[in-house]
Amino acid sequence: MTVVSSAFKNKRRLPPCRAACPAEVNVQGYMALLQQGKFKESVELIRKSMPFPAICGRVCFSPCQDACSRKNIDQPVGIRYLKRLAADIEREQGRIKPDAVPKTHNEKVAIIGAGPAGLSTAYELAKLGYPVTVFERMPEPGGMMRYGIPDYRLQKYVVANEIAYIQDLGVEIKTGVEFGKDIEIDTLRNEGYKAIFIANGTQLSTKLGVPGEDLEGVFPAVEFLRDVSLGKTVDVGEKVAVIGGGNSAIDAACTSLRFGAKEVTVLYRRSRNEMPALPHEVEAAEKEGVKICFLVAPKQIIGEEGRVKLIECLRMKLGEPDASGRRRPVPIQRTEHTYGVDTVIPAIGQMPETSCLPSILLDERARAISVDQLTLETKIPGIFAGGDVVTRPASVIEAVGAGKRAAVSIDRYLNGANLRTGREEEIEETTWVKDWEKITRKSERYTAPHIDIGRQKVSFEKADELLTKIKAVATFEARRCLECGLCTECLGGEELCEADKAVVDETLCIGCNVCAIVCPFEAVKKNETGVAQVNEDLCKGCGTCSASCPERAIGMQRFTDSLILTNVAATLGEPT
Amino acid sequence: MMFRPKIVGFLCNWSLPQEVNTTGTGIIQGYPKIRIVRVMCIGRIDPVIVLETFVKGADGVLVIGCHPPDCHYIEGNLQAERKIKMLKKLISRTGLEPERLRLDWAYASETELFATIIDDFRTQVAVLGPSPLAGKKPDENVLAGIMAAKAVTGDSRLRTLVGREKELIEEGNVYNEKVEQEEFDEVMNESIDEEYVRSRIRLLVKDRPMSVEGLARHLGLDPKKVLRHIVVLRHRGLVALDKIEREDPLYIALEVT
Amino acid sequence: MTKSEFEPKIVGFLCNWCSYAGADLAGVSRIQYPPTLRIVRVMCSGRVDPVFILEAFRSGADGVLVAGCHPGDCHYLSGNYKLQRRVSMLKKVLEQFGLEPERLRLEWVSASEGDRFATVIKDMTEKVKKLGPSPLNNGG
Amino acid sequence: MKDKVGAVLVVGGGIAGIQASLDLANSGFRVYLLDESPSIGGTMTQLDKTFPTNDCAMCILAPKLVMAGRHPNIELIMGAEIKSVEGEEGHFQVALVRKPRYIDEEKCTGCGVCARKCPIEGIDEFNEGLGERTAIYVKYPQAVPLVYAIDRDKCIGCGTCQEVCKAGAVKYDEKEKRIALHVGSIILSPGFEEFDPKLKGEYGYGRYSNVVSSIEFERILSASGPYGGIVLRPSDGKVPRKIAFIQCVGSRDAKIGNNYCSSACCMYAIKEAIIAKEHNPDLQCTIFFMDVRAYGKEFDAYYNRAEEEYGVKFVRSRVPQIGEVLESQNLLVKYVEDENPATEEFNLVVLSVGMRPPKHAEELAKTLDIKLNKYNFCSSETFSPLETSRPGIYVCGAFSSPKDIPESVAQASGAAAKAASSISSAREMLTTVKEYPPERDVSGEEPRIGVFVCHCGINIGGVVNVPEVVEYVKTLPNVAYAEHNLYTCSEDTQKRIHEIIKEHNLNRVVVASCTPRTHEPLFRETVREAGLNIYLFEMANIRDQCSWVHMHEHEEATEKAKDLVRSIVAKTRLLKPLKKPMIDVTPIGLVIGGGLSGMTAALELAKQDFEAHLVEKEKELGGHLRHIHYLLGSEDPQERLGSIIKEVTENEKIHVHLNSELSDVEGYVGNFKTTLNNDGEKKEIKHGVVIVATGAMEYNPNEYLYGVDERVVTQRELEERLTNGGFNAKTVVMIQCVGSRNGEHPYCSRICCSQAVKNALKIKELSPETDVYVLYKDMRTYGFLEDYYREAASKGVLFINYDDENRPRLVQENGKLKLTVWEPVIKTWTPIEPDLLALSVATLPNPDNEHIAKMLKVPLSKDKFFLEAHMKLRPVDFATEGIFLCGLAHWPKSIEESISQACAAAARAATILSKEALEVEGAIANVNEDFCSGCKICESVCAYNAIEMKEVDGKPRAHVLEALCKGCGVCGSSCPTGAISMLNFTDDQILAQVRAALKEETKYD
Repeated sequence: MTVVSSAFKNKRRLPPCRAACPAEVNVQGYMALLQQGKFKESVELIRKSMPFPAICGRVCFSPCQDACSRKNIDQPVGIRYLKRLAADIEREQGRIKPDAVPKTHNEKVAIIGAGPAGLSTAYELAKLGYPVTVFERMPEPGGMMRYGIPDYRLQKYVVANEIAYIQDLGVEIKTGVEFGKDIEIDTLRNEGYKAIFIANGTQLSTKLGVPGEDLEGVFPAVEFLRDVSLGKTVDVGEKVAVIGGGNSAIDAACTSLRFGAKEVTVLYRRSRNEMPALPHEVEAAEKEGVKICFLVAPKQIIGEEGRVKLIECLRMKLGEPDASGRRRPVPIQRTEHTYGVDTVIPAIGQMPETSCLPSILLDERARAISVDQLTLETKIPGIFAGGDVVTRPASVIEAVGAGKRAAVSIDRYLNGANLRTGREEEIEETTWVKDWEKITRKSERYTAPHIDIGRQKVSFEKADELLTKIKAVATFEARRCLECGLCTECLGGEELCEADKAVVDETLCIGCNVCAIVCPFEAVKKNETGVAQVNEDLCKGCGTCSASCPERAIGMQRFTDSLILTNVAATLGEPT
Repeated sequence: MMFRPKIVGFLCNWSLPQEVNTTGTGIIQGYPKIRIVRVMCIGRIDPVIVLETFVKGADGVLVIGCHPPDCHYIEGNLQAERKIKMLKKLISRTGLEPERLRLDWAYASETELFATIIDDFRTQVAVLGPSPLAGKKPDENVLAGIMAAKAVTGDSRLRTLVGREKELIEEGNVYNEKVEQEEFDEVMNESIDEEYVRSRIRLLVKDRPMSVEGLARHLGLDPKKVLRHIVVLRHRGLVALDKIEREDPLYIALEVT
Repeated sequence: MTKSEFEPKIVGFLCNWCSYAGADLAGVSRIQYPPTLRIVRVMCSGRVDPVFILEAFRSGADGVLVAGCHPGDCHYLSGNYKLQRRVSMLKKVLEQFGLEPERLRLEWVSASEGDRFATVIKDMTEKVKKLGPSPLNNGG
Repeated sequence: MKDKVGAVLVVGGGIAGIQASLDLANSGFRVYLLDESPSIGGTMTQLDKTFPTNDCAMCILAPKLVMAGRHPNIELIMGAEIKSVEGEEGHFQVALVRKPRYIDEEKCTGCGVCARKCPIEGIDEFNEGLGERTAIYVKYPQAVPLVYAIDRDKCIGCGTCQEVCKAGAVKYDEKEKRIALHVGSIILSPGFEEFDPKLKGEYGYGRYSNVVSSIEFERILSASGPYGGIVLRPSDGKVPRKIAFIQCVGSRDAKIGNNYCSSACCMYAIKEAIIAKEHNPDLQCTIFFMDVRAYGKEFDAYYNRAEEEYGVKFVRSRVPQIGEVLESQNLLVKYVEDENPATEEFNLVVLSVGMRPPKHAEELAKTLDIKLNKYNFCSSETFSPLETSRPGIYVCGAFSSPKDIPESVAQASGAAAKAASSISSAREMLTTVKEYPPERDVSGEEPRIGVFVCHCGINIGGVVNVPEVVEYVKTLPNVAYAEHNLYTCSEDTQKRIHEIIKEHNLNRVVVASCTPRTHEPLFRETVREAGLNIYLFEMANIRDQCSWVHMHEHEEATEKAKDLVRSIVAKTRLLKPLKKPMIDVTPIGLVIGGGLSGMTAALELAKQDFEAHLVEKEKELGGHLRHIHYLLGSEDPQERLGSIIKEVTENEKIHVHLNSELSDVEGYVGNFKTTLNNDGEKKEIKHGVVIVATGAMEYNPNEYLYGVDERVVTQRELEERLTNGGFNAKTVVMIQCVGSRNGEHPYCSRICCSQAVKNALKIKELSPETDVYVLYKDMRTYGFLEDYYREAASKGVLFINYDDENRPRLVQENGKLKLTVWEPVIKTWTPIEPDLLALSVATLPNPDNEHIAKMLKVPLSKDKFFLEAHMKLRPVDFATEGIFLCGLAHWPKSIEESISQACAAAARAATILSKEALEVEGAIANVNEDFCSGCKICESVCAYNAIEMKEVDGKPRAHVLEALCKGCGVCGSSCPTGAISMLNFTDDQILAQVRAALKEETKYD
């Protein structure tokens, strides 16, 4: 497969969306494929960057969308939605079954924890031909993806399907094996594992630290969601109070509703815009009936016969920003008030279970594994760590990103190469419009056309027609991508690639500068000798300059005048 | 048999509905009534190409671009709009009905709108009947008119004006004054008139030398005006005196090296 | 006069101040005369060395005209008298060579005698045409 | 008081302004030449040909334009107007405002790309609206300065020109610029404004397409005009068969307040008719006139040739009205012939429009605080024609009174003299000497010749196939470069030649175009500026001596052109660089003739601090002025004569030599030695220049019983009687053109008409009841004299027209004079019995002219007046350097014209006297001492004693006195041993030229 544009080579100049994604997913690439309705190929392209298109399509906080430069015109491209749609279509129409990657290396690698970080490292190393074994404590692989996120947000079959893809590549997953109990670092070394990657995530909930915390009915969020995902039925009673503002708090609240709770209240000590949870998830929860009280923090939990009855809280006001940059809540005296509750679910954070880890790996306050930020190598050579166990609770995509970086380090470690060289350059964002004020903004907000598919049964043809309509909307949305990157690297190959560049015939150009006037991308300008010159990095290939040049001195590499005229002749069936 | 107009649709890639077959001959199942020629942006369409399409026998040319301000290349569609406005004025002088050329806006996602535009244009062209240029023996006069128009759109004068129009009107000229649209149109119309007649004259005297009176009779113009055009053409080195017959100087076109 | 008829070639030595100016005046007044004359400008007719005249004949001239200012008009006072003596001597020499003396002609033409200059050329062309091509001239 | 400023402001860059500027700049003054339009040249640039020589206007004007454009002491200020003038003679403070032209004059090369790409078109005023030009334009291709300008009303500001301009010369933000100048004197030469024929509605100008103005017709005739020199009708581009010229449109027309005559229209109408017929011989031209006023030098000869040789019809009738035939757009001209009305159909009508004062004459007069006359022209006195009402401000050209080009050029030099004399002490104060690049040493280099073949519009290109000649020239050995140009002498081509010499490393240049006599200095200047010695240049004359004289034999003319160019190239191959020796100048002038002209010239030289010797044959000064007692107008001639004589005699710089005659003149410019014969006593004078002002003589009639009957007198005798009271006649008859315009003197004596009107008015003043008849062929009271003609007619003077067939007959019958006159209106011979018959006798050349001409070795014209170097280019110079001419010796003329010409002669003389040393001809004799046998033949034949024997190690050898040798070459061709070679005309150069003229080069035998 060859790629046309010369831009591909300088990798470090990335479009804003790709630069914002921790896993550097080639958004522009799969957008280009979607534009041409190539759904299958676009999923394949995503998989080149990371293994969980469907999962991220559902739960990712999508930093790429916030960075999308289309926001300067109307609103960003719906990247996350399109990724999910592509992955779902591919899954429903029969996922591509990759054949196992031949083992070209013999150094065995052990990965602790089958969460997003672990699986991502396994995925990358498997692709490189390493024999990888993943040890997972829980009965099923997936970590937080399976046990941390409720089903309504992330269906289990989706997680299973994506993990199966990794297994198809040849990754061996051993479940029910607990690190620190069944296996330890030394046992692994003895079994011949040359490198170990610890990614067992955060198992413990953070304590509220208020009296009455250990009353019955106080059900930490992590365990609550894990039990639910394990299929246990949990009785939460009528009134539930959830403490905390993160995703797990919202998940716990919504799950409580689904378990019959009538009144679910989320108590959060800061205000709305400090909530770490995804805004659209918070809105969905409120719509489902969850009440959220801001600037409230529990003072104590009052129980009756060992069972929680009331929870007394204090009003807060926001003071100076704390280490995380968020403003520290300060209690206001004498504002105690109580809520009647049957269950209290604290969701104020999670902590890794560090007791099973050698102390040398831990940071000074022994609350997470300390690693070299760039190489993810721990104090012990050959042992790496990543994901929530290092960064404490973070998003799936950040874990995947960490996994990718760890895989690179492990690969270099096993080949004895220096871990750091060439990895420090920072990324330079490319965008082709220099000043956005000049661009006419669209007056009304763009709203995607709503397709009501409802739940009713549909015949097979209707479904197919419905799917075509969905695909049409998807392609239109994909077409809104402004292609900020130099080359879409869509790996679509020569015949697919439509990248076109203007070319100036210097003998004809008299330097009248009309081309520079009509080109909004400032891609063609007069050079010092007074002749028009095309900057191939910026030229989008629209061809306006070619049609406007008074001396007809500018042609296009691909869409030449003669090509267009031959197309015209062809369509007309050249008149005799 | 019922007249089925041959219509060529120049469609911008970004406003082309998904189901339209983008490669191959452009005649697609859903729309047998129109022949699609896909371009990355309708800004790419050179006025000369539109006129060449009519010469090749199209009954109608439909240009569909992204609805402003929605253009993948920001203002390609706006530049095309001004080019087509100029083209229509030029075509109306050739004897070909300007209604055979139409510019319209559409969204890729709104396939129905796309379909209605095509149908509406199809009926409009059907009413006009086959193009005088189509078929075995195209109308001599209109063909000469279109060929002259083609030469004019290839020449730098009109292309400079239409290329600079948007900037002159929206951002202002070199004296930091905004040019009024009416004032610009006046200059444009005058330039179109002059250059078109000059181009007709030059083509007429290409094959055989003609006198001012002969040219005036052929073009139905006042001999005084024709003489003024001959003066300009001579000054530009495009036409020269061939010989004088009795009291009529005959002029012949010069090949411009 | 058909093309094939003999077109004599005449070399004219004209002095800058009078006869050359006379030739210019014939031009300014658009007085037409046959295109047989090839003019060589000298500052004064006195400058014309007999060698020049002989070389002209040797190089194929059918006739040679030497024209200066009217006696007394000469810008350099007496150059034209010197010429007069040389030409009369030369005519005798030409005769011995077998060249008709009429092929060499001396004329006085002033700056204001445009028409006279033209008549001299017309007349000389006729005479030389009658004499036919110069015997020295191998019909070149 | 403050010392004077050595600079002059010349307002108006027409031919007059340019001539004045050149004369001043060449005599040590800085000149600011100001013009409203973007380039200089004025109306003359629009003319096709000029009368009476039919020279192409551009060919005359281009050398002057180029010299003015390049002159280090002339600064062109284009597109400017005067805002205020303070101060007085010697130091004026002038405030100017220069309108923005939006192009940087330094950077613009005049390449024309901007105009080719400008999308905006407008009416081309230069071609009088017959064509189009773009918003960014240059008036005409040979404009000086060759800089484009933007027409701000037309331009929409699209920016194309700035982008495509490679020289980066376009500046849209240029603002109006205020300029302050300090000058010593000011010359006004703003020219005239063409009368707008729309004001004469009856002629249908502007309504009928085929009625054009004379200036439009000039453009139609011009090769560089809109129709490429083919005479066409604007309505349908057809070639007209019959053209009518209507004279006096907007002149001699009291109804619209323009009673004066515009002087030049008769002549330019005749010229336009002649040139039109030259374009196509079977064209028929008819001129409708009241009087044909061909009063200038050789004008009548031109008028007669038009009638006899070219068959131009002249109809003496006013044209009341012109109608149009609707269908053919032909024109119906109504006129009167032999008293009965007639109409004739023409394809084209040319209105000979008169001259109005320049557009904002009143404004100019207010700003400069000068008086205008009743027609808004600049008012001046008879005896001070060049001065305005404000001292230090002078006037010349059409702004003083309507006049033609020769008069304007003469007046311009005169104004230059006046302007110079008032600030003479500040000469050389502000001037810079022209710097030339170092001369390239080409010795030892293979000859690399560049040949430039000229089209000269259609003058050459119309006959000779110029491109074919160029292709042929490229095949000649040693020709490194060859090309053809529309006008080789134009400013833009000079720049091209300069660059091509550098680019192709040429070391010799040949220009094949017109005569070296007028254009050699111009091209030598360009070659010198490109670093080559001026003698490495030659010209082939393929116009005057080829295309113009073989107009109907195109192939032969082309072959001849090839031969002429090949011949000159052969000589050029052998050219060597030469140095030009310098000769010193005695700053003293010799003026021959003590009449009004002589005295004025001497006074002007003295005012410019040059010594002058004034030689007068008679025993007292004054010449003809002594017999003039009253003038038209208020001045008293005798009083003015007295004051001039007093001024001359008291001026210690002027040495008056009465009853002295020239006996011998030796030497050359800057070093003349003249011996005077004062009643036998010889006196020798050394001087640098000669001004001939020998005046003229009145014709002594032998017809009409003059000398037989004492009642027949000349106008001068009549004037005597009218002054000393000896007049009491009841009926006086005057007969015009006695001795003029006849076989013997086929020219008009110019001043007799105004003299007759003067005496007629005097008679009516002294005895109103006397009947006065004036029998005339043409009343030639040109310019403002027309007013007096009208006044005489209104006072009852009867003007009766006669022509040569039926001249008035006079007999003496019983003691009475009986005159029978052919009465054209009633067509009978009517008798008149005059008590007194006054004959307006001709003015004849001074019989001494022959003798003086011989001594000074200057030519006489056909009519025995002195022949000037060039009627238009150098009207007061002789061909021989250092000798000048003015007054009646040149041609009969009025007092103002004599004074103007006298000042002009002084100004021209000053260009030489103001220099310490003159560069002299470099092409002189050179002795090779080895060959010289010392036979002394060269010494004997040299007329200038410029060669003498010198002892060289014991043996006599010839030695050339470089300063004296004039390069005639007599010694060169007399030397038996060939020891003497004439530089630039060596034997082998001439032999090569002869051989190449006859045949193709073969390897030399």
